[in-house]
Amino acid sequence: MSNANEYAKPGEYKGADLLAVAAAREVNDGDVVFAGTGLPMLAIMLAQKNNAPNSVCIYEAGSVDGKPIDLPTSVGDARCATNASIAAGLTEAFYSNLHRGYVDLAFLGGAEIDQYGNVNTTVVGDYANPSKRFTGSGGNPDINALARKTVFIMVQEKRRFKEHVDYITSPGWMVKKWPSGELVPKQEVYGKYFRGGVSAVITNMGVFRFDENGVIYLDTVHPGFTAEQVKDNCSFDLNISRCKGETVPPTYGELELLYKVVDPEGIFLP
Amino acid sequence: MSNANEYAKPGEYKGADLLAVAAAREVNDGDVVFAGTGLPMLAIMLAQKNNAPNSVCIYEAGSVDGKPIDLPTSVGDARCATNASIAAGLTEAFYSNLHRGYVDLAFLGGAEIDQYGNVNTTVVGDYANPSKRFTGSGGNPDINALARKTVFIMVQEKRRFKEHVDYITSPGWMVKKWPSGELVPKQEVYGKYFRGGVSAVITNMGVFRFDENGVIYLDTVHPGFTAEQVKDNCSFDLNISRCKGETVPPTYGELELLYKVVDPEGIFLP
Amino acid sequence: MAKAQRATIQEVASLIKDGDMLTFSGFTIWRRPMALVYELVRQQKKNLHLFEVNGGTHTEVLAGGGCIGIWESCWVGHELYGKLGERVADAQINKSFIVEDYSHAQAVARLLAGAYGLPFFPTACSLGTDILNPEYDMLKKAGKRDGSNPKIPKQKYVMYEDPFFDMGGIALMPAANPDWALVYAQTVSDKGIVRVNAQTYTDAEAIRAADKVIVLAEEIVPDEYLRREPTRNLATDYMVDYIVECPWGAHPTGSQFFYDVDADFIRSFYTATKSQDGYNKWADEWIFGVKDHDEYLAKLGITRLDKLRANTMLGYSTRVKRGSR
Amino acid sequence: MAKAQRATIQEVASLIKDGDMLTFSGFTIWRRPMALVYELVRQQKKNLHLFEVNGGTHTEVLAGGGCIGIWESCWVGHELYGKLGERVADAQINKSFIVEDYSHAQAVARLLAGAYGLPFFPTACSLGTDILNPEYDMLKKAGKRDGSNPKIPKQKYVMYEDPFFDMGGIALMPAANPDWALVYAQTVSDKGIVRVNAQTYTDAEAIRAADKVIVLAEEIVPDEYLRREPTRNLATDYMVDYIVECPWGAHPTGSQFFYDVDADFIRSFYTATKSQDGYNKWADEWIFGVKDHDEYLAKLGITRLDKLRANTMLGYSTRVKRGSR
Repeated sequence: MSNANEYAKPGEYKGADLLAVAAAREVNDGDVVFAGTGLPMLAIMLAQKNNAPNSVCIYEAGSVDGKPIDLPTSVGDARCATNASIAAGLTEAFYSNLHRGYVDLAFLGGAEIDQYGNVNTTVVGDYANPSKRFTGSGGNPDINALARKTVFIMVQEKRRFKEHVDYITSPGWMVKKWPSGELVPKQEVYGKYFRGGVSAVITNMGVFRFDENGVIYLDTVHPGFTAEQVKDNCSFDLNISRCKGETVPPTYGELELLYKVVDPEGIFLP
Repeated sequence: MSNANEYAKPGEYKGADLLAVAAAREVNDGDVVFAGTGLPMLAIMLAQKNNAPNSVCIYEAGSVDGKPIDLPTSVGDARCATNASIAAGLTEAFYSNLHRGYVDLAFLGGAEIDQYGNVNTTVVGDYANPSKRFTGSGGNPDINALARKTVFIMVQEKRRFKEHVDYITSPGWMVKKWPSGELVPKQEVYGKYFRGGVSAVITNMGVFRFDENGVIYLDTVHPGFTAEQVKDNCSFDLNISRCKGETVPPTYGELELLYKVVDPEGIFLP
Repeated sequence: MAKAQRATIQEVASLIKDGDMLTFSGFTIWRRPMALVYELVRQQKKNLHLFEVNGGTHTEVLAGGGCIGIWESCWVGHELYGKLGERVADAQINKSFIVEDYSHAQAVARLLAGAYGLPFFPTACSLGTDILNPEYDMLKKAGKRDGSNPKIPKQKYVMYEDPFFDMGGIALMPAANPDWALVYAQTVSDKGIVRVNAQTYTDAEAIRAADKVIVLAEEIVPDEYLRREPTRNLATDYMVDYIVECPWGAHPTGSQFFYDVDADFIRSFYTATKSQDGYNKWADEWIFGVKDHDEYLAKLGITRLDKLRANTMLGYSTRVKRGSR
Repeated sequence: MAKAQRATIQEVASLIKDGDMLTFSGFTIWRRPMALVYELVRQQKKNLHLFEVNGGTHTEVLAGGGCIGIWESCWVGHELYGKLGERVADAQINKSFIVEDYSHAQAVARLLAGAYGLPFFPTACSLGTDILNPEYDMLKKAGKRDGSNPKIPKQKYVMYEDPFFDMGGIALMPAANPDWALVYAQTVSDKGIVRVNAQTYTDAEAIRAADKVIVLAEEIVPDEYLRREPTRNLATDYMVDYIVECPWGAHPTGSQFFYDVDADFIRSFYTATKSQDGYNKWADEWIFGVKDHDEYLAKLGITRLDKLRANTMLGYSTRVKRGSR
């Protein structure tokens, strides 16, 4: 393609496309990436075929460094083990790899998030008397807890971006210290197991990062949106003062990879 | 063989032959046996070909239920894995099998033993200033600790049968409770992990068992020896009052199996 | 020694008593013992205590069937084919059974401890979260941590300070030793040696942790064949109590190198079971409406099943339409 | 990502510094990285801290060579071919290096903790023995448990009362995370994927527990070939730092499906090394007397090596005379 490196214009790509592309750009070449189900799988496969060919992907069901011929639809999919270096089980993924410290980047989704990057995928309301049940934690908090960096991929909605989430499923920069439950810096709870934390949150409207105090701020806004619009879609007072401009849109080459190579069947990208 | 079930006469078999035969008879059909290197391997293979065809053998290097074509010379031998149901590693043997509670019978050797069945395979003299170093524990104390029954196979010598061993490598019926080091019943130290203990000691002179107080006594004396001779080969006051007579000698069939089928190369039986 | 008995689905299901603690093979929508799970609903088991590393379609089948009393796990849903576990969600909201949440790696820690015969297993995973909130210990709230049930630990977890390297506080997770592991495996030998293809998930741990093990297998093969490659076997015969030969026994979940996940079937199950009434109608058709697994397969039909059949080289189906293109 | 570099025995040996903590692949006299062990003696390494699940001929080679400062393990000998580890025994008796005894399963517990990134691992094995005698904690006696060496835990073990099921006291064993794992494997890929044949011993745990990993392999094969059966691989490429293609690299220890243990060689080593003088003479001939592994093999000669070659079906040699008949 002659124009592979040219940027697509607003209207030429969907929100999910930019979500996947922006997420893929967070992967450094050579990273050991532990990815969750859904868009993270799409993004890591794009990264491997584009900007991070030497990155490695671990899925919690037990496949290490698979090279799927066909896009897996979940982390336990038979397709995850195609041409893998190891096909074992959860003990291999969670303990021999994650807990031992091999994982550079956690690539995860979330239902709700707060200003410290704490994510909720468990319940809405009081856990003892919930009004809604999500799927539950899965490996999200484990992977996020012990990877050196985490990128969350989410849908931007006012009800999903809260000052405090109803239930901390996955730890951000300020977490709960038990038995008191007071919010303390992640380091305080993890001791020498502290390796880092949430580095970016990517939504359909923008890219968010965290300041020195572990508080979220808008880093770039996606083309077609304004920082104010993003702020209006958070139920806390989002810091947009550090927004450095627009998110770099997908290139035609990236879109071609996404639709022709990574997800030709239209599984995550209808 | 017509006379396969007839008993061989003194002079027609060696001490090691009776040692192996008497040990093999301790195996119940269907037992899961965890065997150590040396004569125990000979004995379990004899048992499997004779009185306990459905018994299973685990070796600590990671083979489960191997059916060796050729006699292994040690528990890590390639031959141990022939036709095994599992060939894995030490974690499988020690934790998934032994610690989990699948092992019925531990089949082990020892250098020194005391009246409570405590075995020493580590040092002679004070550990901090030893006069001799043996090989060390290996898996002996682990297997003996958590199997439901243990049979020790040893050489009978006065210096090897002591009132107290210099170092308790492998636990008998009265073991040390730390930090004090006082001798207490095994149950007291093992709590709900207590599953049994040493049930028999077989030497080249006799078969020993343990009374209600966990004290060793002579159960049968091998043909050609007297109970007094056995007593003379112990440095403690051996109880021979419960000796119920002579150990049943090997049959010609058992000897045939030992020399023609189990150890035709003359590895343990020159 | 080998002790595994051949049995039918109905026979093994009848051995499971109300209130028993169960765990399962597989991962979300892969290698679940579905034929047996359906039969548990058919036999109307009650008050089952599920401990599972992760849930899936089978969990929803049991939840909707009113079989569950306690569910200890970390996740339930149908992956891409149904984003929530609606029957479990309803139960938690309406308190019709007890839901005890752990994280995925914490649940693995509990099963590993059980498999190794250890009282607990340490993990630094998911510290600082509400999963460890003492107020959210639902079994304790229900008064079930008094030691009267040997399958329920006296505490949900215990924090312990590392005395060796000053790593800090780490969580000790209590062992899980279910009464039963209900396992689906691609291959089992006539004596009970178990082999699975591709990822092993937590199947080896589930088999060792459980007191009794039932294995549904796609095929039963002569023992000597599995002994030719012992490094490929997952469990030995004396770890298995019952074996059932049950082709397509994992449907609608997938079985590597035999068949793929039946996405349409799970999608329609999810849609149908958003309400309990919907579940009841679905169950009337697919569980109570068929006498046994053979009728279930006949109802599905060969055309549908053949579409799911795995490509022998790839291990999954290349005939199913998975997406919009 | 794959990071494994191709190197020579001399190069990898030169990376290991005096005082480094080492562990090894294999089991007693099987799959030991002997060619590298000989080179460590040739390069006269000093004060090495060995943590090994079990010892063997390689331990004796290093002990006699004066390379060891601390030996933490549970067993040393040559199996049927030499009933004691005389060089280690002498060292313990003469206090020329520190010997710290654990049981076999306790040593596995320490390596498992290291492999899983846990501070400790619980075990009920070998309770009530002198292995746990506080008076026999030799590293403590030597003042080495003060926390100044991050590779030496502050305590040999800690007893902990089970808070969940009242099982009683269980021993917590500190993690072992050596600086180096010196591994011999039958096969490694050109990118670093590791595969071994037959029993895996504690090789997977040693690779994961160590900070850096050197793999000597009988053969280096194209990466794609090992990826065709990922369930058979022991470790992935990013766990390995250096790979060395070294045929017969485990001699005189055995390598399943390549060659058997060289019983005569080990027997004569044992006989020769009952005294330090004897060891020195032996080393002059077999270590210092040969420039490198090629000269070592040339000295052994093809006739001897061919006798050891494994039968391709059985995986061990049917040509060696093992017993008296």
